[in-house]
Amino acid sequence: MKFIDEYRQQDVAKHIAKKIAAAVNPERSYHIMEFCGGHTHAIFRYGVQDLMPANVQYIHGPGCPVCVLPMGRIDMAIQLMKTEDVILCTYADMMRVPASGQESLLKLKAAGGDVRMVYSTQDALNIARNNPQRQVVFFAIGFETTTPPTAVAIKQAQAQNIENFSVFCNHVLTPAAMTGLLESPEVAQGDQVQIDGFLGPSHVSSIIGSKPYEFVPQTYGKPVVIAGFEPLDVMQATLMVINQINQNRAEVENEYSRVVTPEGNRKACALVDEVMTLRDSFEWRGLGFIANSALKIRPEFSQFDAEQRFACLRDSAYVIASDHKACECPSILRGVKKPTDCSLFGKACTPENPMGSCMVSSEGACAAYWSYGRFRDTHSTEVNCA
Amino acid sequence: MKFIDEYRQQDVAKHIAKKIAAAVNPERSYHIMEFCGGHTHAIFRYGVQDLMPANVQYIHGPGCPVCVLPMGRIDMAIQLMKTEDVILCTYADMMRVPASGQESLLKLKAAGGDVRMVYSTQDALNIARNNPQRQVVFFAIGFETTTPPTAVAIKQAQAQNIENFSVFCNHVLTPAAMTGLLESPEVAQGDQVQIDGFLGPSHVSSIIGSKPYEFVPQTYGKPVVIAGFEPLDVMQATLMVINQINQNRAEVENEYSRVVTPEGNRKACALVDEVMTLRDSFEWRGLGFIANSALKIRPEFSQFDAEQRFACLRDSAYVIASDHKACECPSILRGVKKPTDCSLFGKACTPENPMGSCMVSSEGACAAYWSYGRFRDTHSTEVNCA
Amino acid sequence: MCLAIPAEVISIDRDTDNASVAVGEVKKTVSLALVEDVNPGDFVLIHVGYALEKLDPEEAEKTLAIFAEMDAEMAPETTTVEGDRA
Amino acid sequence: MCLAIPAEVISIDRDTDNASVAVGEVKKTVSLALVEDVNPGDFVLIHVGYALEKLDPEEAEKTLAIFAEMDAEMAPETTTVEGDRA
Amino acid sequence: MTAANRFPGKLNLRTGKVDMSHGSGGRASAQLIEQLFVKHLDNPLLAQGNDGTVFPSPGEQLVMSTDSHVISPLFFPGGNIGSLAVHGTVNDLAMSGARPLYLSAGFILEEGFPLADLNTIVASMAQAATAAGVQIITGDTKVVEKGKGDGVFINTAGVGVVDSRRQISGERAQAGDVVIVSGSMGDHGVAIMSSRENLEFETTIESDSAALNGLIADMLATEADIHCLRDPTRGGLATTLNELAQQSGVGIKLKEQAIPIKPAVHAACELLGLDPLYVANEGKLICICPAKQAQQLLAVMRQHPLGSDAAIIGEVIEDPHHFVQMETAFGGNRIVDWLAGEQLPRIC
Amino acid sequence: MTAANRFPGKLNLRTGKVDMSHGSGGRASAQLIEQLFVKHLDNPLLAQGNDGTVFPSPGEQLVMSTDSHVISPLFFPGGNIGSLAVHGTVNDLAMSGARPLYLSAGFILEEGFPLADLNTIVASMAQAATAAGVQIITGDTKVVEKGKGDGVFINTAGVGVVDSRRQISGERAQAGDVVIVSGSMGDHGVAIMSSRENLEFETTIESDSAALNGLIADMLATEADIHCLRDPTRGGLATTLNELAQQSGVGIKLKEQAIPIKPAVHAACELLGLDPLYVANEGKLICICPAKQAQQLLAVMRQHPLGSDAAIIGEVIEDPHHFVQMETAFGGNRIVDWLAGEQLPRIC
Ligand code: SF4
Ligand code: SF4
Ligand SMILES: [Mg+2]
Ligand SMILES: [Mg+2]
Ligand SMILES: [Mg+2]
Ligand SMILES: [Mg+2]
Ligand SMILES: [Mg+2]
Ligand SMILES: [Mg+2]
Ligand SMILES: [Mg+2]
Ligand SMILES: [Mg+2]
Ligand SMILES: [Mg+2]
Ligand SMILES: [Mg+2]
Repeated sequence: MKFIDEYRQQDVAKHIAKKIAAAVNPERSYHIMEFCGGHTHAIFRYGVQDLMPANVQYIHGPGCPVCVLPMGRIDMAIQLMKTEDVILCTYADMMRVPASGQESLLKLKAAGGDVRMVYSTQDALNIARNNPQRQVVFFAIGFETTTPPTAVAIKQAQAQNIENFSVFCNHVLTPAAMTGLLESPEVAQGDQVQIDGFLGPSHVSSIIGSKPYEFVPQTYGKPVVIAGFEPLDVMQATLMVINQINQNRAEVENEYSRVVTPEGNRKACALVDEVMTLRDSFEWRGLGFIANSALKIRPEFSQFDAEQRFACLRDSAYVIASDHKACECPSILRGVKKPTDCSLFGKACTPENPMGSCMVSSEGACAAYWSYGRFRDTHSTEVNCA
Repeated sequence: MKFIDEYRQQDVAKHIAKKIAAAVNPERSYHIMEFCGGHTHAIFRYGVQDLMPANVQYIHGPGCPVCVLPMGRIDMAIQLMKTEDVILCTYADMMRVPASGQESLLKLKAAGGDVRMVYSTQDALNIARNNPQRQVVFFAIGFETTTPPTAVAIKQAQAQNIENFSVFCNHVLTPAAMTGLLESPEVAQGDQVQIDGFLGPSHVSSIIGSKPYEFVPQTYGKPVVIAGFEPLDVMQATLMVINQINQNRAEVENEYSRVVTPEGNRKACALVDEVMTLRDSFEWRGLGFIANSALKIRPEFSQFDAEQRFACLRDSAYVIASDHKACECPSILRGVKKPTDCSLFGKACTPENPMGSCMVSSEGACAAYWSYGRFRDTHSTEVNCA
Repeated sequence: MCLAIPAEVISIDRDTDNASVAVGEVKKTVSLALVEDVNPGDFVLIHVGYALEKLDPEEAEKTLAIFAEMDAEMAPETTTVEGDRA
Repeated sequence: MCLAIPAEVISIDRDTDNASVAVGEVKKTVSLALVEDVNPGDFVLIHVGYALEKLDPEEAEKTLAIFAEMDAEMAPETTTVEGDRA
Repeated sequence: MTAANRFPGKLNLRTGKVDMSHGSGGRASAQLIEQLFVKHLDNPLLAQGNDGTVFPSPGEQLVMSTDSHVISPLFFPGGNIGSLAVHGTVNDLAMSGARPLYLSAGFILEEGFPLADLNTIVASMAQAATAAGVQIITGDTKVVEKGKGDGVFINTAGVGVVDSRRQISGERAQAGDVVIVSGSMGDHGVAIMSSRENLEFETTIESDSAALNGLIADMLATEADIHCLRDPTRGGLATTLNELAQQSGVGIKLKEQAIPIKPAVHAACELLGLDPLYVANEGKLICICPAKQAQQLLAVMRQHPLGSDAAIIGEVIEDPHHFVQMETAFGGNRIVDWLAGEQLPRIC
Repeated sequence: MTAANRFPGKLNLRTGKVDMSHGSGGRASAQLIEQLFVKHLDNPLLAQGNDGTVFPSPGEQLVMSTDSHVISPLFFPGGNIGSLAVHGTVNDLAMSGARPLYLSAGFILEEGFPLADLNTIVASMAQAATAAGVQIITGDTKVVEKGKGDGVFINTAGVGVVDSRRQISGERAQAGDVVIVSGSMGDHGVAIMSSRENLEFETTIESDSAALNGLIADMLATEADIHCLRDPTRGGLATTLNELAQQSGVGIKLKEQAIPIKPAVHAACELLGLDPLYVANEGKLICICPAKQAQQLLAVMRQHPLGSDAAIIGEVIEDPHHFVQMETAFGGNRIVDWLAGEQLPRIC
């Protein structure tokens, strides 16, 4: 497959690995945060870590929309299902995310709730068209990658007058997450977690471009290399971060130039801007409330805003929910802890029975570590196979 | 079981059989129409015919509410299901009755229509209470026996403000049917069908009493004996009819005096009268349109009248539907033909696959004859087992 | 369709106007909305979940007596009343 | 969640603004609502049923060339580009 | 390796519910099998843990049978779908005169079904299997989305061994034979109807669901040349007799008064307008044998707890129409036809 | 007595639909069985028409297996639920090294299901059974109300005969063995997903659903001491290998590049974000045998049409953790874990 297979070649990987081995300064360590879950997944699935020198360490970042959505928002969706006769449409990833009181959308569905997994916002619109007597709510989550398709659906619902369709908007912004992360005490003070540079988002950047990350080198002095999600992209971008570090540079570089431009996709951005606007503040799992970090639907489209349509989704109904006491997701999402630092990892918490969001999506650090990487760790494997 | 077992005793049956044998005049025949399907059923299920002299013949009457409901009314209910998102509740007997175009409520249900079999109007009310967002329509059919429970439900719906409940009223009146029958050309002229006397309705009479039948002897000169549905009741009443015939009497006698009084159940009648009123005219299968032969819901309760609520149930939407060309139900319901006179009987038409309403209810003449009595008839049995 | 059977009233709930009735060994709840002056021990005719009418035990006796009556021309025969199933 | 893959545009339905795209031997219909100036033969990045952006073949070539680039201190080695599955 | 460390955590049998992952074939499926199914059904053959289970052939002549169970409600007076699923196939095997030995069990679970209920059901299966002397040696579990199933459906298939000299078959009834039933008719169906939500009547009747292989073993130990055995399940006595009449090309003449029916079953049928001859049974059998051996057989049957009410209810006659006819208790005659339409849905 | 005169009228296989009476056990049930099921599946054993079917024991050592099939959609490129239901159990029997012989079939039909579709499905079953050399000798049909099923579910259980000296079992894998697959992985699952209403992609991939007993017969005819056979169905190759590793108490080390996967399957998985190692198969097998016999076995497998793409994909190693590990095509290492959650629902 063109534009895929080329970026997974073993011989090229070995070649880049050699270059990295040659580039690193054996006297120091390199702590590189891969921002996205897509990177995390690629690193584990392809075994990229095995090709890295020992002093190059990946730190798993918060770039998994499923992982960062706070429980309070899922609680709201569940509350909606319990109080109103709606069809809730959502992407499959959301089904297993734990909500308060051991609930989840999957359990709600098993108990008879009408939750439908969709592959596209177009599916949700079709469900609304086919069920004119039911309220159909699209539970929208995701970063800038996934936001434009939501905006398109809202515009279509307006144009075609699909009155029973609305969107519960939970779209969030990656640059704001980076700020939140860099401002978090452990990172800002550098005593608990050291980040020497970032692999920047790939598909998010295809929409917003690479420019929005320039504040990272400028304000925080850390290099960012926009990196594709194929394993060679990850390796090459890693090399580029290492080179910046070695050369004491801090700038935004773009390894993923076959898709990402500095400005991004203007049409998509304009569409999002037409339909949505900034929220004053939004809670992120692990990062707390971050100003201007999420989107809501503009008043012009309030007809399709589920938060306007259903009282239980109003801001005033929002209740901050506490994660499972022992779950370390918040720290893991800030790069402060590793999955194996969590006492529940591989015991109470596995992908079959996730206690935290990082164990749900295959892009979550805990899930990736458990499913692909736990042979590296005696501690965790012994739990499984005493 | 008290009041049941006493009326099914073999030794008493033999005793009454002897009295009948002794009573009949061997020079003549006695053609007695059992008005009700309940009688028909008892005659076949218990083998009453076997205990009768050869010159006493039962003629099966139109007293089966399922059998006399014209197809046009079922077509309306099906149309309702197809155009509105309603839950249709009905007694089980209605499910298999053929409608136009090979349809039936059973087929509609199998195709996904929300048809619910109920045992009582109380079940229909409960379904309405439990599905406040759905329209629940009770497809009410039946003679005077079944009408008062419908009236009670409508009164309750009003008292408890169950707004999503309504009734599609198809209740019909037995005395009117008797008139229709006696006025039909074949009976009135007596050349095609001879009726020497009637076994009169039992449970209908428990509500309306025995008085309403007095016009039959008075106007038409034919004896009527109100008869219970137990086999001994049928035999004793048969004897009483024979005695009237032999004595050239024609009056209303009451064999079923343990339940039926001349006046009937005044409370029930008053309730029906409060909620319902006469229709000008109503179609009966086999008897055509008969004036003042059915009930509709009074304007005071129009809120619960499905004919008012749904356009497709209005009188103006009624279309007379033609029965299957070869089906002899109309003639059978007038006593003009016997099931075995129908060319479809036991071939295309069986209880599994009824072509006419008389093959549906176990009280229908065709069904009773097929299921219990066909060993008596070489013609029909050869069809089954060549 | 007009199936209806006699049942004995076991107890009455005056609030709901329902009665618990027994047909042999089987019990069922029915509405008393259509009948008046019903008391435990009475028999009622039940149909589609409603009591339609009370049964009159004396009339029932009379009917049974008529069943058993001898015609002038007939020889006497056993006519004791009993259930057909033990 | 941000899974997106490159696909070749096979044909475009301008009425619905949808395209039939191919990922290897598999075809799928996606919306072109988010992209402009797309033509058959172009590659687009597809995500949740939408084309997100066009791919730039020249930039792709450049990146592959960089992957293959020799560092000063390294010996030459095979770097031909080919699929990993025949 | 024990269950405790093979799976992190334990199946929540108190408040847990079946979800789609339990049917995925993945670790959740394996956990369900180990911590629920195998827990109850454990035996050395099942423990092989392979796709198929190997066992030594029990004899020269074998019998195989299957039944899916889709009963509603799942729990009823006298049993539940689990015990029923064992009895259903054990009995069908036994009706060939076989000794039932091995069962398979296939579960189709609806998403959201409480694990606690499933646990109860599988425990009942285990109990019923032990009581009947059979082993469940292989199984399968599938999960369907909510609204695509009805709690749980259970298929059982079974294998038994039969004496090669035996010839028990529905085609062997002949004029001169008599028809015996092992006990009262309709108990199972009435017990189930009594627990239906929208029927709701009170009765002391319990399902007769039971394994009949013990009773049949006693019957086979007599000299009698049993021609036919069949359990009158769906469609009841009436339909099963019609099947046999059809298969053997004979007529059957019943005496209504001879058919054992419990007063409460009779009453329930009056109440619902049903004919007890069409109501399902699951722990009763019909036996057809030469008239001259009937009394001996009857005596043996009555010695067994499941045959104490056994009775001769009619005789096989010649009839080119293969009718089942009945002399009514009232003194008349009628046909007892096949069940038309449905009596009441889903009783087995 | 022929069908034509036993039942008035004929089953309407053109526009008819399943209704509750077809599951009542009454005449409508009998008609469905005779005019649809027996029409296609007819064989002398099935024709016994009794509750259980009697057959001579085929040998000393027997195998039994069962699977319920709840696939959605019912019809897919390369087959339908009928052929699948035959292959599913034939293959599970064959995985013990057995010769599959007899199947039972249990149908759970949803009210309203088109008889024309049922007819097609049963015809496919008959064809698949004939092709696999097995007979369907006993069956059962139940009908559930609309909304309590999903068109049709089919359970099959089967009996086969195995050479007493054979020992093929999931617990026999040992270090030094190699892992062979008979062909490309994931075809069945991808074919099914491609016909799902809400996934809808176009591919030329057809289900690999097939009976493997012929291929296995050829394998058994070699000298090789086959330790394990298993078909990687639900949960795919990954999950099945984990089962085997667990059961034998070993580790398995795979080479990603050696695993045959068709380009179109690979592409479809990329599109859907799936891992082909977790996608279901129904006409493929995993064989574990000593390394020194592998080439011989492979050569024989490749002679058979169903084994032409057979390949050695890895080896059995000692590992106290019983991990299945894989050297990725990229050059790294990773675990290949059990399937967690569900891949995609209802593929078998
Ligand atoms: S292992 Fe589970 S509980 Fe622990 S941090 Fe990860 S998701 Fe949270
Ligand atoms: S046999 Fe059927 S078609 Fe003929 S009259 Fe009776 S109901 Fe009508
Ligand atoms: Mg069976
Ligand atoms: Mg059975
Ligand atoms: Mg049976
Ligand atoms: Mg299985
Ligand atoms: Mg359900
Ligand atoms: Mg199996
Ligand atoms: Mg299988
Ligand atoms: Mg298998
Ligand atoms: Mg069966
Ligand atoms: Mg369905």
